[in-house]
Amino acid sequence: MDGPQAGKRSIRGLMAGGRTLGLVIALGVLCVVGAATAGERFASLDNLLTVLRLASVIGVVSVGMTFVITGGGIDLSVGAIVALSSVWATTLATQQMAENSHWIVMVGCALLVGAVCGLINGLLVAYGKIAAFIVTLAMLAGARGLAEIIANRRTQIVRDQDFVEFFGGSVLGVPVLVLMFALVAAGGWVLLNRTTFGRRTIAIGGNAEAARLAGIKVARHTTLLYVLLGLACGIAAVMLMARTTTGTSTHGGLYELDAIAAVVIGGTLLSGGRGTVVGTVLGVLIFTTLTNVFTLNNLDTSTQAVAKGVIIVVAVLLQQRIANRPGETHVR
Amino acid sequence: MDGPQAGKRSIRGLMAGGRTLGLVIALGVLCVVGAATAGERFASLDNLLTVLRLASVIGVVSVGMTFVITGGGIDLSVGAIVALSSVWATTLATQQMAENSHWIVMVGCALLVGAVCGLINGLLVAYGKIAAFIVTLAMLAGARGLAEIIANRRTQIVRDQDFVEFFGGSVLGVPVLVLMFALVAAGGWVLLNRTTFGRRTIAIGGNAEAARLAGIKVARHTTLLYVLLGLACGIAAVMLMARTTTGTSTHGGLYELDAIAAVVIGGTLLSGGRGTVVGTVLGVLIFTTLTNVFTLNNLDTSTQAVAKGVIIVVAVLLQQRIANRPGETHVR
Amino acid sequence: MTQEPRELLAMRGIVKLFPGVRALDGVDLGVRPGEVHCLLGQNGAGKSTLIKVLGGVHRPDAGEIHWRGAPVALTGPLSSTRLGVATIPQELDLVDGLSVADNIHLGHEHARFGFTRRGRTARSAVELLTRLGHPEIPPGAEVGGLPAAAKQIVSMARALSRDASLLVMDEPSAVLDQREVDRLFTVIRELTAQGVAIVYISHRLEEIREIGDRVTVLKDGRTVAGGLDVASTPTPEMIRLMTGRAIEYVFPPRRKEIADASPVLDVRDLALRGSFEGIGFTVRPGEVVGLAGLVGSGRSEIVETVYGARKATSGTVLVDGVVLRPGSVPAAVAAGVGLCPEERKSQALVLGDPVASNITIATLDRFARAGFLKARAEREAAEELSGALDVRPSDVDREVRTLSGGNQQKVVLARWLLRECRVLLLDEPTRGVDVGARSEIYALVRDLAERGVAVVVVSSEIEEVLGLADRVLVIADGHILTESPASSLTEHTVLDLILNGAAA
Amino acid sequence: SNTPDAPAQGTGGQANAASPNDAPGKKVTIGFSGPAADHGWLAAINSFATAEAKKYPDVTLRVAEGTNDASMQISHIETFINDKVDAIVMLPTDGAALTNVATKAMRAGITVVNVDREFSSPFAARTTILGDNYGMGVSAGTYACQLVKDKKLTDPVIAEIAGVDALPLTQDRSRGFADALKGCQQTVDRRVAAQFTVESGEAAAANLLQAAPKLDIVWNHDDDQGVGVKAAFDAAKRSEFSFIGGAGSANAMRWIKAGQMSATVIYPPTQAADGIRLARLLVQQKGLSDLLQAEVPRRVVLNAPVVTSSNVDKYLPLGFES
Ligand SMILES: Nc1ncnc2c1ncn2[C@@H]1O[C@H](COP(=O)(O)OP(=O)(O)OP(=O)(O)O)[C@@H](O)[C@H]1O
Ligand SMILES: Nc1ncnc2c1ncn2[C@@H]1O[C@H](COP(=O)(O)OP(=O)(O)OP(=O)(O)O)[C@@H](O)[C@H]1O
Ligand SMILES: [Mg+2]
Ligand SMILES: [Mg+2]
Repeated sequence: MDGPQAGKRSIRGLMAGGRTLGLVIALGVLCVVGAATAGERFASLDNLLTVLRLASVIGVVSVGMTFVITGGGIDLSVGAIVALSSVWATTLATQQMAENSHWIVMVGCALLVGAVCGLINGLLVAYGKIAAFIVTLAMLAGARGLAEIIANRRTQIVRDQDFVEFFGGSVLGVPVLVLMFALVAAGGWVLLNRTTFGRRTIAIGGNAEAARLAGIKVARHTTLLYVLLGLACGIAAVMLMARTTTGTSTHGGLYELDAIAAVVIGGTLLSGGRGTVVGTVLGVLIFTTLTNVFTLNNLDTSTQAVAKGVIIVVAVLLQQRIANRPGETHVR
Repeated sequence: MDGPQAGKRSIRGLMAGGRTLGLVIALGVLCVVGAATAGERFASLDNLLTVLRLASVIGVVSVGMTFVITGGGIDLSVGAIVALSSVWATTLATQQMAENSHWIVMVGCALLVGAVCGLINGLLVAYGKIAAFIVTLAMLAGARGLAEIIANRRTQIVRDQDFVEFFGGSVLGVPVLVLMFALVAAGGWVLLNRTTFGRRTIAIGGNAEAARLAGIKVARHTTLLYVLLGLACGIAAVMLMARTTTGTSTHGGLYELDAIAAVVIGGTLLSGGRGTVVGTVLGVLIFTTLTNVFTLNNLDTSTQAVAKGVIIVVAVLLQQRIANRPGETHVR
Repeated sequence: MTQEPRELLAMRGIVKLFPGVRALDGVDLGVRPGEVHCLLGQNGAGKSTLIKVLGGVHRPDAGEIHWRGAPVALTGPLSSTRLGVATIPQELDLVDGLSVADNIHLGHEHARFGFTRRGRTARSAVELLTRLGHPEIPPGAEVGGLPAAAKQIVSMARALSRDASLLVMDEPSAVLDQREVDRLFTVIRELTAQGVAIVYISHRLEEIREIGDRVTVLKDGRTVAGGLDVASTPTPEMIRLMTGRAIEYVFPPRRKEIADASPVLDVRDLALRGSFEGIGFTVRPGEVVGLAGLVGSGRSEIVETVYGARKATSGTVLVDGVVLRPGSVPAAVAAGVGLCPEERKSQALVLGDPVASNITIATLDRFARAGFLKARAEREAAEELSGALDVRPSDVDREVRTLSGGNQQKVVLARWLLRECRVLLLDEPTRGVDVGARSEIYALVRDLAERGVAVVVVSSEIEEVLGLADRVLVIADGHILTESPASSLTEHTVLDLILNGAAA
Repeated sequence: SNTPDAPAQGTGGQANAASPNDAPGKKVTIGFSGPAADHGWLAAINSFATAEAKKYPDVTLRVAEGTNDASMQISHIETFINDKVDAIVMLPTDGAALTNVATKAMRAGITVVNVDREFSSPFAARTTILGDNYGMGVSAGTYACQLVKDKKLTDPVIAEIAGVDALPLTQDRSRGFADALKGCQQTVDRRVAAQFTVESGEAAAANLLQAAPKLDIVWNHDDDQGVGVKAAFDAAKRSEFSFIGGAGSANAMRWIKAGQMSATVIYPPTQAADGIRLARLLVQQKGLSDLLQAEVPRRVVLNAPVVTSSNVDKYLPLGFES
């Protein structure tokens, strides 16, 4: 029995990797195209870091989104939460407090605001039993509106240079932002694949009723997922504040779409029950690299949009042929 | 056995209506608030028609969206399709052709473009087996990009006055746009509730495998759903062209969110298998009336956004209390 | 019988491969018009797969199918329906959001120009339901709100509505009680009298004895015996063909004496509005209490409420003398209560997850340190249990979705065996489980009881309740009719009690 | 385009007399980055800029994908820095948010020309070309005051249809408008906001018309959305008020000529084109030939003139097709 089974497992391994493999190939092709068309300008360390820095902010949000989607939810309010966190953390009051103590106060504020927004989302979804789509749509409107009111629609400038320098700096040549993204991604991977929390997330997303009857505290866990994503938004807000030296209600525009797109392209099931952090990271990198290659090649925006649409579809189609699991594709 | 079961049935009947009832109450409350705060200005026929006219365009799209969502899909590209249809129907070439024959050419062009976009979406989802989210996200990018290229980012003005007058006019005091919305909604209701097509849509959304076993051509039907929505987008484009006397690539901005929100608030399950056209229409009316009441009360946009968020959540919570179906709410 | 009657259906050498599994490996099946042809085989033998090939759901990798003597190619569900084959699948194929009538006619609606004819649809639905003995099921009700048994009836009505010449029933009796099975058999006899052929799958051998004309036995994807005459084949022979060994199809001996300890589970005056009331019983350690009753009598609701999955309107549940928080599953689980729910697919299994994590889902904390999983320990535990219960295939990385129905049920059982509960609530624990595994499960339950676990068993098979339980509660219409030691009851008296209500 | 007699694209620069500065010089690579061109005025900004660059054989223009996300724009600028372009012309999504990266570019020896939205640090750009949003509001307000006086309106109803409300530039415009109205003891009675799109303009205006049964003066921030605003006015057959526009599209100018609009306040879409010219001069170390000054000034604030029927002919060629 060992023979066929071992064979089976390795085939399975390959197939499970198939999706990821497809993404790696897509990214590889993209890099080859980039290097071929833009040469040195693409294949330089500087350019690599530029791509990675850009990927970091949306990447952190996407990793958080992976959890919510894997757990069977959705969050449309991430961009708004990023905006609100950034605004709250850069108000005069917060900045003054930070001045009197340490910029960590600003960071704490952003994380707290993010987490509280996530908590509200989570409570309303898990205990209020309102569809996640509606709850987070309301949060999207509410948080952005509140951000505008707080900021009085002005851009608030971060005055603490230490803050900007710390997060804008590098450690051993790696930008702090990229490091943060790497940490969040690694932490996310461990959390999803190596902990009871991750296992329960997958179970809840796969069959919430079965999870409930197996004794999992589904409502509490679901709430936690949204808090986690809220925290990720808070982190993203800090990163954005460092990157742009500002807090404004326009930060995080359309992050919801970008993050969900990265997660879904990465291979996480939109209906929940299956998630991959590695896929999400690859998804984010693909989108970011695509933009970079386009820019290096001087494509105009409209053509970029059309090309992007076509590339997404072709990439996913190819990927499916590579990772073809018969009988597993659903008409959805 | 008859006693408890009959009781159960009547309760169920009430509950099924409960959702719609909740919406009607919400709309009623909104109207009372409107009349109380803005008096005559709200409660006039003119204002009513204004609200209805505003609701018409997004309403038509939302009715179409009800079908796709009920059938277990999703479409993020509706706004982009509206834009592309409006642009294509107002190009110099199309307008010239229309001038030489009749403005019906423009209408036909818009409908055709919409239907073809829907067809592409449908084929990729149903036969290409790519997640609807990804397909229509790609279409969103692609169609808007193409619209920009075609229009060269200009606003194209409709020169045919007959066209503007026809669709801008009224029949027996009812604006043509409102009439079109009413027709689409009525047609949608009949199609969903009184035809085999509608039954099969629900079946596919509720249990695609069961539908397949029942001999339903799931892929073909799914494709048709997207074509239908594409057609609705084409109609919406015609309405927008009449309303704004223009075709531009910025038309239909964020329609995807608005339409999905109206559908979901209306009571259609985002996961498919249960849909209500009446609910969708009520959802659209609630959103439109909300904006109208806000404007009449001179609220600034940020406050509007916050209020909107809070109202959505409170309304849905209340509605759930009214239509409380124990054990049927899912943590999603 | 001088001349072999012409076969309606002949399947020869059917092979079906799934990644890593030969589900069918050369199966032959011949069905004659007007006969009840039984399919027998252990869990995972390939019965459902064969049926799905016949239904056009799966394309076979090899083999040929003849229909009324002519070769046919089944390219999809539609082509099989057109031949005149209708199926009641093992896993229900209903649409929750549609009404009973619409479900019955899905795919072949009464319509004119695409518009449904609602009156006719409802009338013909009522007709079919009446024929199945269930005129009370409202044709307009949404299927999602019906109990499992009613759904099964609807599924049957749907198959009947096709006016098929071959009707395939994949374990139709799994969710039915005695009375319902009898009604089903009446319908089957009516149909066969009209010349309709039936392919009947069941793990209950006595049913096959009762209704079957001929039997085909599958083992590991192969036909080991084709078209045996049921009447002339003794039951032990069938079991031997199926399993390759002789299994004594009996219940393990009961323990003589149950320690006079204080009860582990104490249910007091429990009520759930609209379902049941005044339910009170105790279970001592080592005791097995059975709940007998008809489908719809509220037994599932009772155990689910005890478990906290439903919130009781009144009454209390005590475990080891401590009151459980009502409506809280985690509280019950923490107190050592486990539930094998009735509907494995929707209530118990995370279908897309591997077997291993489905087994360990309720015990995760045991395999974790500070929240981090010890993957090896988890895997070993899962493998051990799946081995002990003989889950096939034995690969615990396989998605539960791809397991046969009976094997899925074993996975659910394994979950709670792993947890080492103080109280185990089993709702239809042997639904869809084959003879061999069934006796293993009985032995397991006994074994658990020996070790001091308090067990509650709900089963629609009265024989099973009587054979397994020490004490039996007979439930009807949400009330306890009687409570007596199993030894003082017979199948007949229980059935009598249930049907004639207050006979006690 | 919808009018055969519309002026050709990119007339912005050609209007000026040829200057010795136009003579080809050192090769210059200019990176240009602006917000998403999902709007007529922004599209005009883009097309004027690219057209301007094409006129100079010594200029290579790199255009980054338009975006409304500050983070994304930062990465575009970083790409330009990696690319070692000679100059960057930037219309920031948000001046403050792009200041840091602009400063980085300046430090890397790249000439940065800011267009329209000022940085928060003077070291972030060599030259700033400002369209003066506040000034635009003031111009509109001043004109409105003029109307009040001329028409002898007592207690006039003044409405404002703003653009995207979350943008600081919208706030600046509104502030300017309100400040100017104070000069004649007037206030904004009704204010709605649209999204710079035709459709949102139509919806906002339709609601506004219901909110105010009688209007005297309406200022619409943006002629792009103005097409929709006008459609709503026409559909409701309301014309009792003076309609003032903003930005100065060709459509608006034609309406002024036809008497369907009172005025519009110009907000030049040629800023980026000017930026390209200046960037080229800066890299080639030339001055502005019309100034005695040997160097390009640090700050150019464009005027926000009011176009009315009396001067529309002069401005019509500058009107952009939106
Ligand atoms: N979709 C699938 N993918 C992979 N393997 C499958 C799939 N469906 C069935 N199998 C495998 O095929 C074999 C036969 O399964 P089948 O469901 O036909 O058994 P069965 O005889 O109906 O058993 P039971 O009595 O438990 O219902 C099993 O080993 C099962 O794991
Ligand atoms: N065939 C039916 N038609 C309509 N209602 C039914 C039917 N069967 C059951 N019910 C209702 O469902 C409720 C409980 O059903 P349920 O199936 O949970 O009971 P049960 O005793 O657990 O049966 P099972 O044998 O399936 O475990 C009862 O109140 C009954 O009124
Ligand atoms: Mg089976
Ligand atoms: Mg039950």
